[in-house]
Amino acid sequence: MENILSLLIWIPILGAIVVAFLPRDKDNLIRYTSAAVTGLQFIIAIVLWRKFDPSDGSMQFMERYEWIPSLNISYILGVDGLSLPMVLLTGMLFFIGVFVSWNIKKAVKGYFSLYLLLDAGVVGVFLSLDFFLFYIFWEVMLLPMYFLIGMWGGPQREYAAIKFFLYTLFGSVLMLIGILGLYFTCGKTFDILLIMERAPEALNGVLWWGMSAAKVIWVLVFIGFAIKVPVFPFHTWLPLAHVEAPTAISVLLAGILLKLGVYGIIRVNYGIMPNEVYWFAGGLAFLGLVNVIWGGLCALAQTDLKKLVAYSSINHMGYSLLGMAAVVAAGAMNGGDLKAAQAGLSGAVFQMFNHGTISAMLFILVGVVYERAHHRDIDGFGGLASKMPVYTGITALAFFAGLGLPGFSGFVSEAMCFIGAFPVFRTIVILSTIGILLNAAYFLWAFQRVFFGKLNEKYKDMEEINGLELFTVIPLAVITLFFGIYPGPYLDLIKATMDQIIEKVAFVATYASL
Amino acid sequence: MTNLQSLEFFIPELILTITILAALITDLFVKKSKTNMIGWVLGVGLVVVGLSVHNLSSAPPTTLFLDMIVIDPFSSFMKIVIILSTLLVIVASWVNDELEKYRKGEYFTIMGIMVMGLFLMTSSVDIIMLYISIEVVSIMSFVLAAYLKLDTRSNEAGLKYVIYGAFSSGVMLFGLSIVYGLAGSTNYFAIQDTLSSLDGSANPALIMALLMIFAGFGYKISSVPFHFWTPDVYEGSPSTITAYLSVAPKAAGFAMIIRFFHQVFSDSIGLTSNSIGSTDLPWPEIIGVLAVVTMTMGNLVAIQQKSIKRMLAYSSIAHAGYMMLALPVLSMEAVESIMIYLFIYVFMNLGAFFIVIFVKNKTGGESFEDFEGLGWKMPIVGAFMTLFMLSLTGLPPTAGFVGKLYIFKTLVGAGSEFLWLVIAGGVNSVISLYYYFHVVKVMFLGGKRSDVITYPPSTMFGLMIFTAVPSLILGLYWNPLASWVKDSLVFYNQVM
Amino acid sequence: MDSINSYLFISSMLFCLGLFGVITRRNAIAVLMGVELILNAANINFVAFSKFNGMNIDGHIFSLMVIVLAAAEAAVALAIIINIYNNMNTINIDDAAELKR
Amino acid sequence: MIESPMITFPLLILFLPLISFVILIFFGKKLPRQGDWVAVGSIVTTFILAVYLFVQMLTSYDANFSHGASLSWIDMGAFKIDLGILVDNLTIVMLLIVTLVSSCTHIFSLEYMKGDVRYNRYYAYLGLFTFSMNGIVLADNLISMYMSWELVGVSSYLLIGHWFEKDSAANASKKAFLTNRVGDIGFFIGIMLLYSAVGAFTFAPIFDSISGGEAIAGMTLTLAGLGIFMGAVGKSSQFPLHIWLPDAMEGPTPVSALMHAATMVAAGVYMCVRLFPIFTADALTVIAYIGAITAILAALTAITQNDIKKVLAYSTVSQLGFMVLAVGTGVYTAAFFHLLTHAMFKANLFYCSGSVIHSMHHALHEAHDHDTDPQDMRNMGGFREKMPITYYSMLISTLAIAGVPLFSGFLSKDAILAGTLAFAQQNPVHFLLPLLGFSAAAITAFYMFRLIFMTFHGKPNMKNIFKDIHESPKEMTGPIVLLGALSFFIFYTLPSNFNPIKDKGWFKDLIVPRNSAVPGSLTANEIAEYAHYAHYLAMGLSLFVAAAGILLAVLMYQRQSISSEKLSNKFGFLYHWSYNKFYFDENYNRYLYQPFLRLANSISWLDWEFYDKYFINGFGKLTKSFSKISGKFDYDGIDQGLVDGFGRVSSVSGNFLRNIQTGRLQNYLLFVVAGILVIIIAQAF
Repeated sequence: MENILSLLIWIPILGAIVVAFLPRDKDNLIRYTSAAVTGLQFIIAIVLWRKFDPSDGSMQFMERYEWIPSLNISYILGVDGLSLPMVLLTGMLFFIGVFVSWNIKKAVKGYFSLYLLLDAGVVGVFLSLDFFLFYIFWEVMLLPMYFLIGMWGGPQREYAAIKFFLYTLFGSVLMLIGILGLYFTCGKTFDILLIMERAPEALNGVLWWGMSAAKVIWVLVFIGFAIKVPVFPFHTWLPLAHVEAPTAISVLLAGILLKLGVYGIIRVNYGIMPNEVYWFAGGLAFLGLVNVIWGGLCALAQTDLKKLVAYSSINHMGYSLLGMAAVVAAGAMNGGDLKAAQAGLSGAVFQMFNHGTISAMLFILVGVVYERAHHRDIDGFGGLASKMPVYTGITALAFFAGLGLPGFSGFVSEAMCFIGAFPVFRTIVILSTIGILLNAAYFLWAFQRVFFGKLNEKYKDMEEINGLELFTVIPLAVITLFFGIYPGPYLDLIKATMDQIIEKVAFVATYASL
Repeated sequence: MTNLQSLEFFIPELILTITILAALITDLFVKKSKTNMIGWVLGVGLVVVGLSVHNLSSAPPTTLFLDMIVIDPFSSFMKIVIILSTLLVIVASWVNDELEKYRKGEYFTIMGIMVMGLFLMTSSVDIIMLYISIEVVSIMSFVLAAYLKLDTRSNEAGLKYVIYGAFSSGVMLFGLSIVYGLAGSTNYFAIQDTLSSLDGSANPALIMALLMIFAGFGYKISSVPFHFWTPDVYEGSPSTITAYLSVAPKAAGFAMIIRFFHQVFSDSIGLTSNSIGSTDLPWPEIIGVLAVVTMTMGNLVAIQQKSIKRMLAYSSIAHAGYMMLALPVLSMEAVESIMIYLFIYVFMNLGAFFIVIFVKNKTGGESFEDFEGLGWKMPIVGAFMTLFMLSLTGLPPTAGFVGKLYIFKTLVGAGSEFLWLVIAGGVNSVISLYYYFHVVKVMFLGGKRSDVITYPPSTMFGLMIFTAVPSLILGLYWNPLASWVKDSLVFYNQVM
Repeated sequence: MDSINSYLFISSMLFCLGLFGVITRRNAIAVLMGVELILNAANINFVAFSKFNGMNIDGHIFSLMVIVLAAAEAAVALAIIINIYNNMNTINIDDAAELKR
Repeated sequence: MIESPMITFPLLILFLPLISFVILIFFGKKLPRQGDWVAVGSIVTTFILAVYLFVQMLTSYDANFSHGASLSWIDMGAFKIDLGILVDNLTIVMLLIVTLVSSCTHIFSLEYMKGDVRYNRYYAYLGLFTFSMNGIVLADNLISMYMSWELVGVSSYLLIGHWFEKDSAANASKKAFLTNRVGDIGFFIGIMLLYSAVGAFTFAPIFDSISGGEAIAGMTLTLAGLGIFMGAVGKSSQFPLHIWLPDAMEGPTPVSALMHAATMVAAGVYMCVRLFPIFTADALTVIAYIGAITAILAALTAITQNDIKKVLAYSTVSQLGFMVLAVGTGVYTAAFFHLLTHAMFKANLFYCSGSVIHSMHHALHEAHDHDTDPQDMRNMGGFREKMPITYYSMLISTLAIAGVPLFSGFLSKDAILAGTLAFAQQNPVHFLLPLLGFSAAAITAFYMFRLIFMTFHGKPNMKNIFKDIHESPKEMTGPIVLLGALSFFIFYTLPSNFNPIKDKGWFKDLIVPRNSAVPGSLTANEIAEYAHYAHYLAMGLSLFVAAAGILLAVLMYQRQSISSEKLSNKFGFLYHWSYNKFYFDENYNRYLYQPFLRLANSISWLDWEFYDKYFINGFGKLTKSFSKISGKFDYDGIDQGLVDGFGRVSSVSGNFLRNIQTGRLQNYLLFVVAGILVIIIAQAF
């Protein structure tokens, strides 16, 4: 178990290769193989979690190999409280996703080998601590995604796929420039940890076009990540991609790929350029507000169930942004309010996990009804509750989790984000609490239109959610409930790391040249 | 060094000459269907040449034939790149159905002669030699472009090429003559000396001259605004030749430009120190603008094409632009990045062209429609094509990304006054994604699952492997390449 | 009239004429002749420079080289043009425009 | 630390209903009788436990008795949240109310809900409802209170929407939840204000640092208080958020009883009582006015309603107004007292109406009449001899709510009015408060007796069904009798002497008002003093208004000597306003919901149709026309999209450039020359 992290990355890659060489018409064999691979990865992730020492906020299970010495590129992996939960989430969702995509009929082999490749890319991004490696994995995700949306998606799939691809590539090119900037300013290395300790001094006073280089880089990198989150002006790829993608892929898209953005911002922008956090936090909070309100309003207006859920993701990530902005509360000029900073940052990180589980659940459930009715028009249903009570019950649970009902994990994280951001960005937070109402409004309204009222005659012989689908949803529901009732375990896991980040931000504030 | 002494350092070229003669002679004895044999001859010869070049590459840099040409690691590197691409193209020519109607004897022979010219281009340090080598290459490529005698498109390509080439080399020559007049010598080093001691009065003349010379260079690497011949010629000529033209002459051209700028204008510090003679022109900006325009133009027009061959032609213009990005910073790093990019570019571009050739052999066309559903009919070919497209776009983990990385790295490292070039480059690679992936889209997203799967014949398959593997592996581990390039970063520099 | 300037003047006149010819002529042969003019303009420069600046004879050599190469080039060009004439019955280069998109 | 029954029993009371909820939701269908016995059993157990606690309280008879326990829920180092329970006399009494009414509801429903489609779900939700209410009652900190708060909201959503096939029910449930959410937003903002200043969620430290005075004071504190009060406005359906309560009548009647008497609407008042120390004087004034306005508006509305449940609903709103008014005027124990008494008689009133409706249903069913509304009082009349138990029990409760001496309502309402009067005496500017209060009291008496007369007196309005009207079975009459009995004053003044005039009693002894934590506000004793002075006057007045109201009702609906039609015609617009509930729903709909939805739609249009299509894909659309002309090959994907953004621009400019590529040699050469010239010229500058 020395290279447990490498295992996490390479098992799916090997799996992808194996699947690619399986006979192309042995569909079930392919399915079981990929289930086994993802399952194995999930197990390893769990083992990792058991071995992980939560009291230590720094990187653990580090692996470091020389790679391209001429450019000081090395193969560095590591995991800390920020990435570990994401890795677990990845393992779980990809495992579940295999079963969600069980009824994929077209070109099963291609689907699953791309699927596993995507898996590798995602885990790689979470684990890699070398910018070059990070960037490679970041881009490796794009190609499978392009095909998965473009070949197995809905009517507009080709457009959605290329749009997603161009959007993200645009962001990542800017990110690349930012990374190169860091590479040169911080003594020609791609080692993220090294850059982390050098950057604050190294970037001090460096000018690009008369602007502080640090700020330019901050923005460049931020845009790269913001497109993934997605933050307001860069969000239009999301509804399209979500709607067009096959269920499993929407699940992963919402469940994990959006988290890469938040993860990246915290890891790179916060970890490397903490000074600029103060400069940008206001904007961040504001963007959060816009995400919350804009996403909520758009969701309220949707008639396509999947699109509604997609916009709800935009709305939910807004809370995360708010929470992240709260870190600056720890700064001296904000009275060093450690409480708020902790609440905000942990809330943001927690929110990203919870949105992962909840939105995954939502997308799976939408997929279930789409399977049966072959449309997602909210007004086209009606009265399903009396026909399929179990499905209704679970959907109700998912919706209530989505609208941040206490007892579900979503509530805890949203509350933490709000409480954290409140002392610094009072008005913004007060405005964004409208989001709470919006959530309730769009979820309940949709729920009523789909499930309540007289049963739509078209669906009087709609069959109940089946075992496989239940198997995919139940675990998520359980997790959501568990963390809603007792968030302790999760928060203990991330606490130490959060404190490190907060300390860093708080510390630079003391000498920051703002 | 006197001529006689020089000979021992001229062995590769001598071997090459012998090979060419051998090819000519064998051509007399084989009958039409067997002319691939000449290809064998040339190929074997080139391998030997390559070995000897490799041997010489360790020799101390020096000038030959009374300061006509030099041999130094840099030129050796370029020569090896040229040999590699030539070998690949030779193999491809065996399986290119377009050529079946003709004897390939002259074809291969001329290719050999062209290699000779390219060698000289990479290593000439005298404007006479410069002009001669350029002309040799051009004339040979005219012939090759027009090789399909019965195909009017090929003829037309040849015609355009010849007139265009002759014209621009003429312009260049005129420029050279003025330089000669100003410097009073044809030798790079002498020219550099006098130019740097020149007073301001001669500026207009010098500027004129330099621009004219640059017209010649630009024509060779097909940079805007000297690129117009490229698409037509590329489309008209036989695909193998198109592939060849898009690689080898470009490499040689860049070698020539680098050497010229590096040894005439910059005292090996780089263009950034405004040391181009005594002209107070903002050379970095000029070349930068040209580079940006070149790649943008290439990309934008490429989007419009419906023939993949023509699309690749434009994309090759764009790639010339990417490489030119590094020219303004003529530091050693810049040269390094160009060399790496070139090396990678050879594989990915040839690979793409080979697949076009293969598809044309199969379907008889090279437009997007002919690629419809390719990924379903021949998954392997489709996969390879996807890989090449990725690499040409410059996405990790393919080699193309490494090339771009080096270029961008150079620019960012050179300071923020070059940042706009990086951003332009970045945006351009996003644009290029669009048309490169249109190919992928046509191959996979379009079309139906077919039950019969066709696999490429072994030769073609070998070619694909041979180009695909480097374009993937070099993206993950390019240490050997990097160190090799580093070692080859030695120019012969005469101190006067 | 023994200053270099007159030579240069003539050569530049030649150059411009060549340029003009290349751009205006429709007949491939004529275009080719325009090119030749340009080359010869250069040749005049070379010879003149090397004579008047009283330097080495590189210029002369160069011009000789150019003449040779020009001949070769012309040969190839004419071959191609003849080939075109065989296929298209024209040497008007405007008719050779099917290679557009 | 959880050893004494004072901790364990409350915890049991808290969690037993939850357990029954879980059991029923998962296995309800499989259990015999769909597992209603699980629910009933658990709830009755909780009731017994509550009684035990109550007895404990009475025996120990200690006003400052208080127990607490808590566990750490979130601990990030600096940022901590501890969840805990607080048990004191207030809690115990409240628990008693909740469990009692809840048990009654459970038992009552056995008959009322028999054979319902989702029988087990119904009982499950009741359990959840009780659980979350107990959560509010036991909370010792804002977070867990807020959490239970929301849970109450959702369980009410589920219960009101129990018959979701009816659109009206579905709408009502949604309306209830959303209206509550509005209040909750305020609540949450209040919490954040408090926390960001005080740094604690638990009540005790909050009170301490407020009384400390430097952590938070003045405007901020007022705002915090008002924010938190907003929660109460939502839950206790105060003006302007009272609109959801009447619609909530769509739920089954027992649920209405539970919701109106004990669980949901009581929560708001209870919270105000619990958090009274944080309210500043300004905040209290606002609260008082809100209460008064609610009381009078609701009362006026109730006059003209014909649906028996609607009348009761509005009477609830009005009574809640009284309670809030009491809190606002500082006599918050009186508010709690009224909450207690009101719980009993209001629950009873609902059960009675329930039993009436039940038998109406039955009768209509017998008569195969399915269009007549069984809840419309105009179809009733003369039920007295048919269902005596119901009648007498309901009469008692009516007397209680009307504030007639010897009945519980008299005591509490009188205390409230006294407090109001005293408040007005102290600062005369607020003379409006008592005025509104007393008139509301009068109107209450009037419409309640109107209800009685229209339902039980006079002659039957529908002869055809009258024969089938009969008393309900004893699962239903049992609770009715019990609660009816509990409407007598005696239970609230024990164990003191039997003199209703100067009533001391366990309640007054054990539920003693605490001082407000806000520095410089009146102490509890002062308030009590003033209230005491105002006492006799208040009592006289309230007696008078009650009598007046009842008398008017007698004249109009019993003797018929005053015709209601004439009156309604005389005050036509008043009548219509009242009849149409002052057009609240209409106006909200016109000026809030619709604009909001329009906003949403336009935003989404902006996002999808405009921002994405015209901005992201902007270049594209701009140049579409060009491309149509020159862009011969724009394959799909270029048509729309960002790509398309690039695509279009590129294709267009591409086309342009491609047209340069004429294929004509001369043009090329020309361009070369031009290019060189351009460069030269460019260099000239």
